[in-house]
Amino acid sequence: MKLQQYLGGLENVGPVSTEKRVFVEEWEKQLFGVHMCMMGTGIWAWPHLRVKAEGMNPLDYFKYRYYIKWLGGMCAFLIERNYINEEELDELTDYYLENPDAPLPEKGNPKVTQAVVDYMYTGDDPYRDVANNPVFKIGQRVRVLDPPSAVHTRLIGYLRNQVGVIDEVYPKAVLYSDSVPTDSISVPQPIYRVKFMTREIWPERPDTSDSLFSEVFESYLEAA
Amino acid sequence: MKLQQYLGGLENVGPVSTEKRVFVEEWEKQLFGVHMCMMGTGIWAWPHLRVKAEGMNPLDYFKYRYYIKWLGGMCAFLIERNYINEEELDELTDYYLENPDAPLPEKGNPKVTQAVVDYMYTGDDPYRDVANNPVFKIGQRVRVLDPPSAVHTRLIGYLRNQVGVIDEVYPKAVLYSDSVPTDSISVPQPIYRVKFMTREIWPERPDTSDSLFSEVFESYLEAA
Amino acid sequence: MSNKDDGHHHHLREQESYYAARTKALESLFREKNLIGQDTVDRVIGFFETEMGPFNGAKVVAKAWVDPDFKARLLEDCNAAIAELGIRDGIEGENLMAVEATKSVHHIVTCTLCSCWPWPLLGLPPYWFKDPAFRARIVREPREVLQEFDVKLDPSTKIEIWDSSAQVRFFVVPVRPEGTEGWSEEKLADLISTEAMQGLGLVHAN
Amino acid sequence: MSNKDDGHHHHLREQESYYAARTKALESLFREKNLIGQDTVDRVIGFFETEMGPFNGAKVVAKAWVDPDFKARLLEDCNAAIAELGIRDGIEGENLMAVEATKSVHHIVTCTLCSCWPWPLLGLPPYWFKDPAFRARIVREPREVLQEFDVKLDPSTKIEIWDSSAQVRFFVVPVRPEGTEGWSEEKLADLISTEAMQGLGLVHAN
Repeated sequence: MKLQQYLGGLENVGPVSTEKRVFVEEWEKQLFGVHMCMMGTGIWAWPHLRVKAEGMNPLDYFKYRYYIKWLGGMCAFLIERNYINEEELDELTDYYLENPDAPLPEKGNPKVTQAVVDYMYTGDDPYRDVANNPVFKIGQRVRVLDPPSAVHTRLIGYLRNQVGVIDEVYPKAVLYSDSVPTDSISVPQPIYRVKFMTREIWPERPDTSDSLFSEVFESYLEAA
Repeated sequence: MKLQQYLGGLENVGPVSTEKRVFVEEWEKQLFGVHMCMMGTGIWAWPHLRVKAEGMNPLDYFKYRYYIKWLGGMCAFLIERNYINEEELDELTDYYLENPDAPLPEKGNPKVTQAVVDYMYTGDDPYRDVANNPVFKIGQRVRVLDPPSAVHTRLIGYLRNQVGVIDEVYPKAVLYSDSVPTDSISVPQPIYRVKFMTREIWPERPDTSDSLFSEVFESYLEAA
Repeated sequence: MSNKDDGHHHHLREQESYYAARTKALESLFREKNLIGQDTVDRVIGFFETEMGPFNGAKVVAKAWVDPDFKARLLEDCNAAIAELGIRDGIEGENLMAVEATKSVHHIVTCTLCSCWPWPLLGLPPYWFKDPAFRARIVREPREVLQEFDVKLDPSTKIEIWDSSAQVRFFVVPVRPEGTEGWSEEKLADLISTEAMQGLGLVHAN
Repeated sequence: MSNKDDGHHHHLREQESYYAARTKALESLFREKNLIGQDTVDRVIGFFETEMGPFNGAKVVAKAWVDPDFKARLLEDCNAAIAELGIRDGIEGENLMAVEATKSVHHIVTCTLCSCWPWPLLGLPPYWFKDPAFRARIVREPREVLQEFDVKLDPSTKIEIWDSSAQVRFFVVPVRPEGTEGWSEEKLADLISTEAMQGLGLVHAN
């Protein structure tokens, strides 16, 4: 069990953060800018970052602030893929630690900025124009499967083995990503919005009529 | 989900400890002695300590050394049950912090020591002399149930929803404990040794013929 | 105790200097390798300050409050409706869906697997949304978490939670507060927080 | 960096002083309230140094190695067999069960829910047995964990894991090492570690 895949419903984790800022340190903005550049130029995509996050030590996952985890994940990815090498990164880090006001090199690719902005306005269309023959229909009861632990999943841990009702069948086939190892979603397939009653997921909680909606890939479902 | 009830199989937790000592600080021996005294005089029993451990913040559970957790659990229990009060404990703690060599009071109940030693040689017999009509028999396939989260359980998280084979039916009815809230084991019932194949529990792991045995209370099982 | 705390803060500051230097080293290498432009980082940050931010969501909500036909179109096809207001969608908003809170149903959005969030309408997610403790607790004990956000719901209000995991980014049209009859869309928009548009806040007339 | 480490160790030592003082305060209150005797703590610690300890388990294993009939009785009824050797059972050993390792089957004992351990035969559990990382990993990746304990198994050896959760406390009779033919029970017992009697070690003739 990878804890990050089972985060929802974990008990006794203490008070939540109510920090309303997006960035709490200046360097986080710069890091986010570099990340967005990587997204916009195709160096990586969300699934790569998620794989890194799910592969972390779960205690570190809780311990480190969001962008600190990003920094670790981005550097590890770039080193693995040989975009940069660790020695040059370490050396330059030491240099900027000792010379925090030293300027960045006045170099770079001026075409990247517009490409990144264009990308931000375009995004990624997950739909694939292939036959979509959904197995389930609105109103049908479905059970969420409990497949083996995978490097990366989009199956929410607390929904495993739960029964819900199809609330919506999305119109086109969706490809999650075929550039990372997943359990079963790296082929285009229908997705569904499924409605669950929270009292069925957590029967030990005070009884309510509260419900929970989530989109689920077809390969994670069976008829109930 | 209480993580401490799902510890087995948790991934990416880093290297294991290979510390072979029982106590790594002198105070741990003293604490253990007080704990044993509490056990031997009926102030508490294992289930009380386990309830405290399962109710901890899971990050603290990983963070703190074993006897540090015991210290917290023991003090909290004794304060809740009015054996001691927090103020006197805090005051005395400050006193011994400032006077680490100050002696303990030369008081106490001389009868306790022998009672504790007798208890250590007797232990607790979990068997109850009530009718034991086991539902399952050796060789039968059983599925482990997936009951709601409880304050305290003896159901191993990674065995939920798994199918195994009855390897042994224990001869007498067992009472776990009726002094703490559990899911379903606070009434005397049969227990079984169940054999599981680890490749079925963790199919993503390299295939082996390894197996895993565990004793399971009858109320956690159904026929498979 | 204060010594300990100072040591702790000193240690934290040291770590922050390290992260800052490492980030600077990273961008520096990107520049050396022609992987980034000199103005890319500034442009990205500026983009979320002026083009994609919670001001978009607030504008949409205010419009929905004053124009029932627009609200109907918004709930039917969120991407098309916001385009009417000149708001472009894009990354993390390719498939937006608006859900309307009422006095009897309160909507809460979360993403327990990562941090899916409707960027075109709300900009980048704040820290609370990404907090593991928030994500762990919000789906199981939403009322307790709402209290920590100082949100008081009537006990009879039903909660619907939207846990994003595939393609859709959810967005909440909160309940219009009483006492705002006849207000302009601009004045209404000023009342609306990011939190209210994900169900972790309510809107109050100041 | 060395400054940081010193600060860290200093902080740790401070915490240990606190724990020590609090423990002392606890026993002090117990004495004041007549809940404990003055010699209780010493007697308890002495008990696990002289009466219940791994020396018992080693004696049992050595006997089982040299006496096949005894071994058969041990595997059949552990509590009765150890009584033959004058070893008393008791707390955390009310229901002992011995399992025999062979060249083709290696046994490992764990307790993923807490730290169940056969006290009468092994005394108190060492830190590794109680480590959450050990308990998390041993059931799913036993071969990797064995490597961290420097235990090398033949890849064809089957592993059987015993995860205590109800009443029985498991105890492993490890494989007798080659080259010990004719050794006395005392000499054999000296070879046997606590770890070997729970499957996290093998026995080697020195």
